[in-house]
Amino acid sequence: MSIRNWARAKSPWLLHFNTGGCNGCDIELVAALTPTFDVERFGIKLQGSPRHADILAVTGPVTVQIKDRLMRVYEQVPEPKKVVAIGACAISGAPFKDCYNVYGGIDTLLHVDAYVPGCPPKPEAIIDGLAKLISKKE
Amino acid sequence: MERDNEITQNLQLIFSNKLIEIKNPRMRRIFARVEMGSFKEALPRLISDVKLNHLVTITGTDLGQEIELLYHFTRDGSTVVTVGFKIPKDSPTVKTITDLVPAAILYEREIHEMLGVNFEGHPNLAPLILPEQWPEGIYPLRKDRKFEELREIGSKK
Amino acid sequence: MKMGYASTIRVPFGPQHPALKEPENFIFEVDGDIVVGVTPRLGYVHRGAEKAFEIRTYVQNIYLAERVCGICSHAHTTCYVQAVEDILGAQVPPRAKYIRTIIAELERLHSHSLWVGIAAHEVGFDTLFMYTWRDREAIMSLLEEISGNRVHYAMNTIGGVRRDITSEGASKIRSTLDAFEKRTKEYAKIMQTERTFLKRAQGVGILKKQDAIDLGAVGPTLRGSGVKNDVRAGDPYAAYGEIPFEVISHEGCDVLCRTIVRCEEMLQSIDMVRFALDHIPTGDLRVKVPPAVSAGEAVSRVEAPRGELMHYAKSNGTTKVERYKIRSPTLANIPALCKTLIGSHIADIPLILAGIDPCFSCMDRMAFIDSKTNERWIWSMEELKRKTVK
Amino acid sequence: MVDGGAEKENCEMTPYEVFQLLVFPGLTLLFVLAFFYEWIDRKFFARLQNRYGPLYTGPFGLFQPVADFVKLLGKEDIVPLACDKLVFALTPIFYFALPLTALFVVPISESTGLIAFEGDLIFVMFIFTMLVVTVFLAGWSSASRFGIIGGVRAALEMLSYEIPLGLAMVGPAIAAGSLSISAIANWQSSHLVWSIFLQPIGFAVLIVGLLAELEFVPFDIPEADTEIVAGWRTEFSGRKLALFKVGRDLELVLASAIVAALYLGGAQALGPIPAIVSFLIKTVIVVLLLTFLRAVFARFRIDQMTAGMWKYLLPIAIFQIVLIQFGIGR
Repeated sequence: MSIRNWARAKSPWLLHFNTGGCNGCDIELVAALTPTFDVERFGIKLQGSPRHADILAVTGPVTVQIKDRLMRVYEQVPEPKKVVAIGACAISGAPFKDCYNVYGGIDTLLHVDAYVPGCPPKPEAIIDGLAKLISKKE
Repeated sequence: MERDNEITQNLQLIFSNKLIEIKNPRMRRIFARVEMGSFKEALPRLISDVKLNHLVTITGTDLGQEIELLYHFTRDGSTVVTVGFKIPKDSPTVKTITDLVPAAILYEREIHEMLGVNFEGHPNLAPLILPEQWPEGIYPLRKDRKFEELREIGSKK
Repeated sequence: MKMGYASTIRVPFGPQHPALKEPENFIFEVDGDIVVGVTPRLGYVHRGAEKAFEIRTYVQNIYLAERVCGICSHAHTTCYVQAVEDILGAQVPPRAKYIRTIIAELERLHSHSLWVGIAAHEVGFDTLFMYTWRDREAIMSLLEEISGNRVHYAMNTIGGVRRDITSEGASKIRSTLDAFEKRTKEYAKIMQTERTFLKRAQGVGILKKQDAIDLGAVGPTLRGSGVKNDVRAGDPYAAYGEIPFEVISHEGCDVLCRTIVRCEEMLQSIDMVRFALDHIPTGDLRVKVPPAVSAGEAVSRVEAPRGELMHYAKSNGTTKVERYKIRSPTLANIPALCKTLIGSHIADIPLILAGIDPCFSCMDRMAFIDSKTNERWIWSMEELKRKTVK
Repeated sequence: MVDGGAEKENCEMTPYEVFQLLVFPGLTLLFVLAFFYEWIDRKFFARLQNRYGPLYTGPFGLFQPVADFVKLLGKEDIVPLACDKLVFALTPIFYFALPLTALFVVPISESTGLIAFEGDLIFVMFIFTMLVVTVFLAGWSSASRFGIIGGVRAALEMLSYEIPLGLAMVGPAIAAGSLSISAIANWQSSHLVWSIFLQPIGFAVLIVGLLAELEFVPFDIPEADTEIVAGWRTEFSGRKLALFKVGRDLELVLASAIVAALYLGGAQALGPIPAIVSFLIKTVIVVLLLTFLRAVFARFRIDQMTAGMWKYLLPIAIFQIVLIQFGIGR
């Protein structure tokens, strides 16, 4: 159904979840909403509730404490959903990889659709990652 | 510099024979080590006479057989006075100072969780920052466990 | 735990919540619209950094110290390298001190303007959020030009600084700051005159002077309650001894006052950077330092944008640190935060939370159980999970 | 009046009426208007914030609301375990249907609405109240903390702005001496004066009341996203959320149509300009005004809002009615 895929590509709503990161990636993600980068041009809106979201943007190495909440929020996002791992911590745990309280990397817990490398990735990199994710064929 | 000397004399006066050593490595930094029991009695005078009104934090270090507690105070935001004492590792109990310094309620809880020191009289020593499923009795900042072992315990959950 | 239909309902706030950039879970005991009890359950950002410090060499630790917090990363690295230089007794060249101070003040600018945007967003004033963050991009691109990265600048190393500020770099800084100063003055005026924002910020989250001192608050939260206490003045480090500035404080004790303190600090930082650029001495950038650090201990303090940041280092002569303790400003503000939250409306929670400009990722060492209600309860794992955002 | 030739007992609908009902001033036009006004609202709001707003979905991002709607239709529709299933399913449908029914009463393409009877102004006021009741039920039935708090706040908010809103709508009716919106519109066109000039205070009170009705920023307390996640909408997803979204847009169309009909002379042909075009121009101006107010203010707290409405808005509305009694607004 091309109209449905067109609609999904044109209005990807984002839910941001920080699993213990240093919030460098979070301020870059929020910076992407502001006039200099303005992701609303692509229809991307930051949503408050997991129920309204299509893409789960996760930043930070998964600390042991937040693992259950992450899984819980992941289950609350309705299908069809995608997961973006933003930042080196989300991809592999970066400097905190071998700490005792960190799972290191989102893909140990969830199926990740797109990785945005960088510590922190610049807003342009995050937008580029999202654009590639949206145009990726199922 | 003269303020540091004045504080040093004050400390020597308050702790007198209980003072193990005192050093002033650079400007506005004073480190004093005292015997175990003497700190709590001297605290009211420390706050009133030496005017150490702001407790920056409490640092706990595992020295093998003993645990060293360092209380970092500042005197109106400039000189940092650190008073420390050692407690035996097998029975690490200390009296709390939250009755005199309410700000210490947080720092004592971290030391309790990370090093296993329990503070008598502390209003609420519930678990804090370690994940809920962290097993009792394992204190990450103690040196008796190798780093990889800790990693195992953490990620097993 | 008493589970009967209590007159109050417990509202979980986090760990995933649009108002919080970071995962923190505050469970509020709410009676009608008034908060009667607050139970912060932190630990979501506890990555065990202090243990990680002990297994890395001193140079690797710079990389780790920087990633403790994204917004005040330069403050953490400055504090770390100063602690190690203290133990070593290394003499940092004056030019490096000036560059450290300039970068620290630029970071304070971008951190405070970020905060002004977030505070406006908390009360639904999105236009001001968009404008402040648009102008903040100028500072971010400035920092990117000097250090190569927008957030983690990696400017510091043990014994000095890794990059220089060239003359055209300095002129670019001056021109950007001139434009930024005009915008900041206007936003400061808006924040103090716009009626709807005033209604939400004035008289909200009162922290009296004596409470602030007793509970050990630091930074703009403390200075907003009338206490003149700033590490840059009391215990000057880097080049702060030579740069004239006076501590800003206001008697208002509410969120609006903290906003004014932060806006004025921004204007003051701009003047400090200009002064530092005019008086920057020439000379080399760093001094050679041995990898192994002799046995010793040091306490180093820095005025991070959120308040007094303290690092304690204890070395044992090897190339690895014996014990490293970080006490971040947000941790000191949490007891004061809980005191101001009691008795506030639900709708005020995000603004009061934002009032102390929490940076949980630096702080995450501590939880604080405060319940003024008579009975005391301890959350078991299941109850906590059920109570979080369903 | 429904012009259907001679009075018919069995009053079955002529094809023209069916066309009128379903296509022209009826459903499809209202749907198109709903999406169009949401587009204007988002673009103007973005422009005020020095941003572009939706740009790449169709020309100038015109189809962005359509894309959002269609995407939401295609999403999984999660029904929480603890929620009240029936009410949870019905409230989106009510929230979508109510503004539609009210819009048949308002004159859009000709000087009279599709259905016009004496007292349809009261009918529209009733619809506004029912909307808030639906919102409350939606929040209550979703059984999540944030839903309940959002629903309770919406109900509390209604108590404060309902009376000034009602008074502001009754003002022009008293001046025109009739309770039918179409009659009020015709009165304005026949007297060649718009009520906005006669009763400017009433117009201001109506705008503020509608801001509260539409939950725009100064009063968007029920779904304040930074405090209670997404307020009463938190638990809705998929088709239900799509219906809520379109319902909200239709409410915007209804609000602007009411303002146009009561204060700006309704859909009357101004010389060469046909009725429908004059209606569009007036409603677009009202939507721009509402968006401007939305961009300029911060959000009130619930107690400040109720206090402000009772202490300031209500006396002003009553003062306006008193003015009309003394013949100033005639």
